[in-house]
Amino acid sequence: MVSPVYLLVVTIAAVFLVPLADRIGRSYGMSVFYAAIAAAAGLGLFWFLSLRGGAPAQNVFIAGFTGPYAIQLQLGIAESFVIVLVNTVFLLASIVLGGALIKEKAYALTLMLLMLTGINGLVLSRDLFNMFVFMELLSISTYALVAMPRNGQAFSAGFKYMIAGGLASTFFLIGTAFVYRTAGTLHLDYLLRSPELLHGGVGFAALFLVIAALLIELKPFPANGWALDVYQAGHPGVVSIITTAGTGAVLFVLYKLLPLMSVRMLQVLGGAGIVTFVFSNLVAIKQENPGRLLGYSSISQTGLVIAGMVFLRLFGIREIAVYAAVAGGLFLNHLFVKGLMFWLSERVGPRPIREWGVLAGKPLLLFLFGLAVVALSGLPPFPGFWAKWEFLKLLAANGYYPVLGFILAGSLIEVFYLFRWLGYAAVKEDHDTISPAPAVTLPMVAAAILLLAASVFFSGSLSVREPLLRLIPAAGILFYLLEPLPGRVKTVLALAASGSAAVIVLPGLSGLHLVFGIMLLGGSLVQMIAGLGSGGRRRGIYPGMVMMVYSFAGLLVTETALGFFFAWEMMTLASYLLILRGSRSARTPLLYMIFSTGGAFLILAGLITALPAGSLSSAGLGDLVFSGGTAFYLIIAGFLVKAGVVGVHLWLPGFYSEADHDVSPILSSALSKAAVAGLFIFMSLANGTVPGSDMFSVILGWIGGLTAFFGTLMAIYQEDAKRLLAFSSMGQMGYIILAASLMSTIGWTAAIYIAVTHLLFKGIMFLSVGGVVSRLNTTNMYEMGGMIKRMPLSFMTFLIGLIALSGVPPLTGFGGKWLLYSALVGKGWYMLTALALFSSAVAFLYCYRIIHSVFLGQLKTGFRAVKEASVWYLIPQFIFVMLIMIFSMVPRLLIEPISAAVGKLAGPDLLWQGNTVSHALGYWNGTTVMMVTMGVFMVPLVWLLSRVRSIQKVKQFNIVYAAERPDRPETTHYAHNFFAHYTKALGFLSLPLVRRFWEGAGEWISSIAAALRHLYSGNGQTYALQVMLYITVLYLFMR
Amino acid sequence: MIHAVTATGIILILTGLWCMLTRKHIIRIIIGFSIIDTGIHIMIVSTGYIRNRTAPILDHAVGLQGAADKVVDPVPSALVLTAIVIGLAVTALMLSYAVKLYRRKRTLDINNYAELKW
Amino acid sequence: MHNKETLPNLGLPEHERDLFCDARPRVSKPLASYIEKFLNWSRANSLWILAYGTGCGAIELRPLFTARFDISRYGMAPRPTPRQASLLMIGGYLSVKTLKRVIRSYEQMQNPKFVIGLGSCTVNGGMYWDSYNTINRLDHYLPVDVYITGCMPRPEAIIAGFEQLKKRIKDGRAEGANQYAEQFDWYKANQKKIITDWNMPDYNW
Amino acid sequence: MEQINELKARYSISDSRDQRPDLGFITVDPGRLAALLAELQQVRGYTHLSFITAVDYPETGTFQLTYMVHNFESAHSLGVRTVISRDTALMESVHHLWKQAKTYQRELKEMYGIDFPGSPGVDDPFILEGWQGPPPMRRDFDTRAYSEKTYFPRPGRKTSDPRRHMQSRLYPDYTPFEEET
Amino acid sequence: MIVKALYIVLSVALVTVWGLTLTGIVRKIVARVHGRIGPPVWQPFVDIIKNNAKRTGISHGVMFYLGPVFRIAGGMGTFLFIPVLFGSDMFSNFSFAGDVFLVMYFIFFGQLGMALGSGEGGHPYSAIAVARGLAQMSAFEVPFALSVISLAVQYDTFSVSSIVAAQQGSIFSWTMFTNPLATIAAIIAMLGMNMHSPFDVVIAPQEIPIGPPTEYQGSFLGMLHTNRGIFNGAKLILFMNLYFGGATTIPEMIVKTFCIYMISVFVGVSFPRFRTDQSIRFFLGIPTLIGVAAVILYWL
Repeated sequence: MVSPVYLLVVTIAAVFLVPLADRIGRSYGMSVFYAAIAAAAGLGLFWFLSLRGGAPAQNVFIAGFTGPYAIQLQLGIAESFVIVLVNTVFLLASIVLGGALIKEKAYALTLMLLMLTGINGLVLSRDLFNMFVFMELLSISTYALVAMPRNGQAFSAGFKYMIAGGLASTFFLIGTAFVYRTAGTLHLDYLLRSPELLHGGVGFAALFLVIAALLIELKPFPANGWALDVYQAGHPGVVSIITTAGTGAVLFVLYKLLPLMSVRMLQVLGGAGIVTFVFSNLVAIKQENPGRLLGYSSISQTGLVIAGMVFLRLFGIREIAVYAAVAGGLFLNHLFVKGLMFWLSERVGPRPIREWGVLAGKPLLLFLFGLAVVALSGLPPFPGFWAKWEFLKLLAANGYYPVLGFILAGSLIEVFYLFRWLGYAAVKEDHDTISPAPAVTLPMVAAAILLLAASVFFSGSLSVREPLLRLIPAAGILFYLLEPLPGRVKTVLALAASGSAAVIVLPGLSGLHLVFGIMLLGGSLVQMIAGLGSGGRRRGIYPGMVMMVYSFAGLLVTETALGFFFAWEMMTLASYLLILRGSRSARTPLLYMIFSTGGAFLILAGLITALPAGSLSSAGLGDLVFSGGTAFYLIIAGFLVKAGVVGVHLWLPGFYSEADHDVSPILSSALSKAAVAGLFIFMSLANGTVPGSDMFSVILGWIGGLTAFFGTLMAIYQEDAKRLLAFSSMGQMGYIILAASLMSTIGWTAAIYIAVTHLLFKGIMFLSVGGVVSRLNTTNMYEMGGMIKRMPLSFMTFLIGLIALSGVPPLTGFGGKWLLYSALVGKGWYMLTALALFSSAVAFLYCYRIIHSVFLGQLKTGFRAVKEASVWYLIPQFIFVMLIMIFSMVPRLLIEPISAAVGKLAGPDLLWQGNTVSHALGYWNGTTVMMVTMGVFMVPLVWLLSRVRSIQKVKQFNIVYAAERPDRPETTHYAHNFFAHYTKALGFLSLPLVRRFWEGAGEWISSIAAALRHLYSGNGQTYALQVMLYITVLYLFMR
Repeated sequence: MIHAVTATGIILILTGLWCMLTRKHIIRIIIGFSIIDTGIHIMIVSTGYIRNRTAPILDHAVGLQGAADKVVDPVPSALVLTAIVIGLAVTALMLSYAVKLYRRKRTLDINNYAELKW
Repeated sequence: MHNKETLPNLGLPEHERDLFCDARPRVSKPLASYIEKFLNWSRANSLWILAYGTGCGAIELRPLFTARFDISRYGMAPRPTPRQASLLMIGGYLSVKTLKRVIRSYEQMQNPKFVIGLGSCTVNGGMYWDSYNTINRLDHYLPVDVYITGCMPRPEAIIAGFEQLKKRIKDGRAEGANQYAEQFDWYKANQKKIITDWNMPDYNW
Repeated sequence: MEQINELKARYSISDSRDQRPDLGFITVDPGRLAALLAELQQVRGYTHLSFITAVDYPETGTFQLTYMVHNFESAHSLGVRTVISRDTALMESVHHLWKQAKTYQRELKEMYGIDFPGSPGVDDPFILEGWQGPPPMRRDFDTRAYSEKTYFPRPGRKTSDPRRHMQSRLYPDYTPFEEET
Repeated sequence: MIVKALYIVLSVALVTVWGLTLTGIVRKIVARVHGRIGPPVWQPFVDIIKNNAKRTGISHGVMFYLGPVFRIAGGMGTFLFIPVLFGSDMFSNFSFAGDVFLVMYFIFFGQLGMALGSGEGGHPYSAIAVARGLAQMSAFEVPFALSVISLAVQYDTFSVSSIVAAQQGSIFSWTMFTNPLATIAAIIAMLGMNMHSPFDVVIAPQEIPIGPPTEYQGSFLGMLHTNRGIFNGAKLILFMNLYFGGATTIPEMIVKTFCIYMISVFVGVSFPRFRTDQSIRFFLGIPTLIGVAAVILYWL
């Protein structure tokens, strides 16, 4: 083992060597500079590896004295962990800064080295006064480096920073002095050994001042205006060091002091961290400047790390591994991501976030940015996800539910502004491009790779055991690397990848899991064939697609709660990527992400609440305890959000309709079933164990019924074909939820039956419309018309899908309706039966509207030459049509396996007698119905065919038009505002109340944010006052 | 006596704070900061003071033998020495910032440097 | 379909020709006489009227449906669309502009179809005989089965006309549609002679 | 009428008379017509244009145009007449004063061949689709000749006096009185 | 098998003849009320022969061609899933294949096909009429559904045969007397279903010529007219079975269906036409409340 002194020696020596070498030549100076930092990072790595290998921790007293006379350093596993992280990031940041540093004089390099010395010293030192010295070293070098852009903004920001920093160090010094006075020592180890030394008034005040000073250095809300100015004005490279390495060092000091604090102090400190996390995120939503926005985000992340450490301590946890898992994970995530993002902002230059569309043309940069946003939002597979899971789990286990709620709320706000930003970046607009700069890009790539490596590390150390789950992100990245291949090749590869997943996963499933496995995986696979119909590169589809399919598999395979949530979040992320590519506006993906994340957070909250006591590592889904009820309801609420029930359906129409034409079908038919799958998995897990489930199922039933009704009702007013189908999906999801809420054998059979048929017919309809839209390049129905003449096959499949959807016998749709009504009446829910019947009658309206407006009516002049949709669009449709036909002929083939999978629940079973299925109330023989229908269809058809010779086939304008000739097809096609009279009669039911509610809520939040950020007046003196007041308030709380 | 010194230190700190928080002129703010610094130094020294002992300097007057009983607690003094150096550095840096700021805008009123906000 | 001969539809601009059927009307031979007799009986007893009320005649048609005259007892009924009607009643003078619409309506009716010209104006122009814009003889443009003279004819006269028409139908003499198809070119030439802005297909199916 | 007298001098109104208490006619130069109408509309309260019509005088080689305007407050209608040459048949459009004037002007263009340059859609067919002959309402247009040439007059048609016909049917012995004289 | 096929043919023939005759009778009666003589009772048959005797026809395409086929198949199918006579094997049709929900949904089969066929006709009025018809249908479906649910609650079955069986005995065991509210709601819904005035805005002859079948002629129209007989008959028999105790003999069936049909005729000649939005609001108002009351009454 190398003594930790050398870490300081290397950099201090370089401080002297660099100017000398610089005399010889610029490049020599720079070489020495980089060599020293690299050596520091290397040392850190070496130490970390050997300490992990079991080497003992080291304590070093420079010159043989103990502190404060000499410098005392301690190097344990925690120290080495932080050292390796901060030095690595420092190295990367200095590479980013290279271009700027080379223009400066040599002292800029020495300042950097001093800064690093300060950082490393803070981490290693065990003496309060030593810490003060290192902190001042860090501060002074930072003050100087902040001015590097040499503009007015940088100077004034630097000055404000100095005022606040000066105050902080003043308090630290006073605190140190008082500590010495009361305890007689400044040495941490002594203090820790006898913490009673600091009890009593003065001792408390001393400790308080030290902690307060550290907290000020960590920029707590609202006493942090100066820091934001620095983030905005400083060079992104320098700022990235401040917020990652510098903050990391101070955080570590706080970590070292944790054992000294009383419970009260810990509580207040934790509260300060949470407040910082929530409010910094809140204020960030109004921010347009990337540097400042990143500043807010950094501060919030710091707050979260503080809270993480403090709460762990509060819960009496001493295992360093847990700290590493929670605070370490959060910090590591923040470190690399924030570094990456600041460097990226350097790369993009001074543009407000709305203009980050320049990234759209740069796949690598966009990928890095996306990675950073995802990681920062705490989505899997990044360390932040695992750390948050562990943290929240501990919070829940200790009953800190409000804190949990605040963290989730703050995270949701964070997701909002980060993904909004990503949306700006992903939408290509005609902006100027940015020039290449490998010196900035390389560190970013390095940070990304390190982040991914850390993800693997964290996921391995935690409880995801199912190898398939690891494959989800891996598959995404693999397909990202395959992006340069032609689209069709990628489709085939994606089919192979997904197919193999299905082949591997399906045999291992049984019961409901198998049914949903076949639906999700099989449904996606068949519909992916349509991808072969589109040429070109099709960038950005397949990573998401494959990730989504693997997430489906993961959801079904996983047996742990964490694994389930991991797969769920991966699925959300994958589908977000899919919609991000296709959507026309940034609004849709953002809405989707917010609602999905909100739903996911509800599920998360439920899962961790339901975790059995004492299960720190992987708890199986089967072990979850739902006896309290709350957990179960939270989870179900989460799935309902994902299913898009009325009230939270805002994201739904855009999401299902705006993706690519071959992706929308999968989203709408298969992905929507993931929520159903989750609902069923958890309802069967909890069946019978949840108190008050009668009331629950009634409420769920009404939610389902109203969703069915309003989804259907809104569908009839849509002008956009895909939006109409999207709302129709919402309605069908309502039926499924309604049937599921019955909690009876027939009800669940009905729900899954509807889910299967919905998959089939909605797949057909979306693919068919997608085929049409891909030929016509418009989704407005009134611009279409008469497509039956040009696309007869698409029409045929669409018609079959439509008959199945509307529930008209003899096709499969009727079975679902019959089962549903039977179950509903059997249960005694008559009003819901009537509502469902009304909805299904209203469904005819939009059914006719879409098929008429698209396929019937007048063919438009511009579309007289379009061809039938691509054969690749038709193949999946015909596969589904065949399935529908088979299930229509022999419904038993479908109903029996489903009821077998559902098993025995409340209520009567279905009875079979030949092909007749019956229950206590009614009966249905699908086969006979089909036969009779075909019979009665043939008779008139034969008669008409006998007269076919006398019938002249005419063209579209040969219509009776009050003896006039039609003017143009556009004015002859009745399609726009098709159900105007319905609006007149029932328009009040379709007022956009939900949208107004959410928009109102959004505006309310953003006004709060707008008001809050006026705290940051920009005046250094105000900031100083805020610091003083903050400390006072903190004191009052902690006392 | 010792309390008087401590009190002086505290008064100086408070004066400095008042100065920092109320004066608009940047130089005065820096002066306020200096006053705080001085106050802290005095206070630290006072914490180590033991009545009737001399400064912790090992010269002939104290002698090596039994020095520990003759001098005051040397730790605060050592701290103060370091702190003075650091305070000096910070003050110098602040002044140089003030120069830079003045060159840009020809004003030293801190209210004029609030272009970064929100 | 089985009419290979197509019409040129020169009145339509090039890009609109595909919007209209370009088949010629064809002659449909009556079936064997005893069947045709039965069918003609049904046609005669189920005359569905498309009333083209161009002139004052329209007002004289209304009383036909009232209790006093009640033509529904003959199985006659008004029909709002030419597709379903078998009797075109032209109620008065025809200007060039309305003639165009009448022709379109007539051609949209299906064989067998019958025409009754109502009032003197359809016979010889009536009081508009020397008008610059009113046709004088309907039978130059459409095959007319029965003319009912008068200005205007009373409902009784119209019912008498219906009786006449039914007699013709039952006798198998009301083959106006076939006549129109046989002498299509002559009719078309007459029509086009006066309708100068012919923007329809040559035969409106 | 005092109003008219005021205007008389300024617009060189040549002839003015009251037909009824609520209806008067004045005649004005074609060149001053638009200005006069503008004043009537904007200042004198004649806010409504009832119609524009024309009379053909082949004898004098002129068209007489009448613009009927109405004042709702005084319930007075005023016909403003002007005489234009039949050869040029050109008149200033007043559609900028009353939008509906363009319809009347379109009709006059079709029926009399009077052109109103600048009037929107003035050349579109008004009621005659595809009319190719001379403007049919001009008095020198012989509709009978045109009809006989165009519309297949039914041969054998005689112009017979219904009175004489009925006389001969009802009173075959009666000698017509015209022949007596 | 063959016997069943013969029974089916017989049963369809019966309903066709009776349905068309019923139309003829009603026309005659309405004419007499107007003080007219009216068309002969067999006029509907003549019309059908005449329409099929058209020598030419036009078709706008395959779906247009199939529209009437769908329509008549829907009519016949609906009829075939309803038992005509209680206790008669000959006229039980295929009622074993499904219950009242099957019938309710099979009604849409023909309407959907017809709507599609007329849609391909390309006439804007067809689409307008279908839009109106669908809107109206969605509204009258509510009281009807509530009424059927009420019956299901009352008789504890969805099976039409069982519902008929439960009404046997005396006249007072008919649903009409045991569940008057449900009967009223259903009868009002039937007014909409029959598209007689005041709910005939769908075909609004003067405004949007005849509605969906604007473009249909000749054999197509003949088929539609035939279906009118079958479908009317089927609906009347359904209502008879559900609310008026079914029938055990053909004369009883004829008398009952005639009486039921007369209800909608009486209403039809007495009221002017509703606009679409008015009829939607009408059906969702009082009739729905009656339906709800019917359900609640049997629920409690």
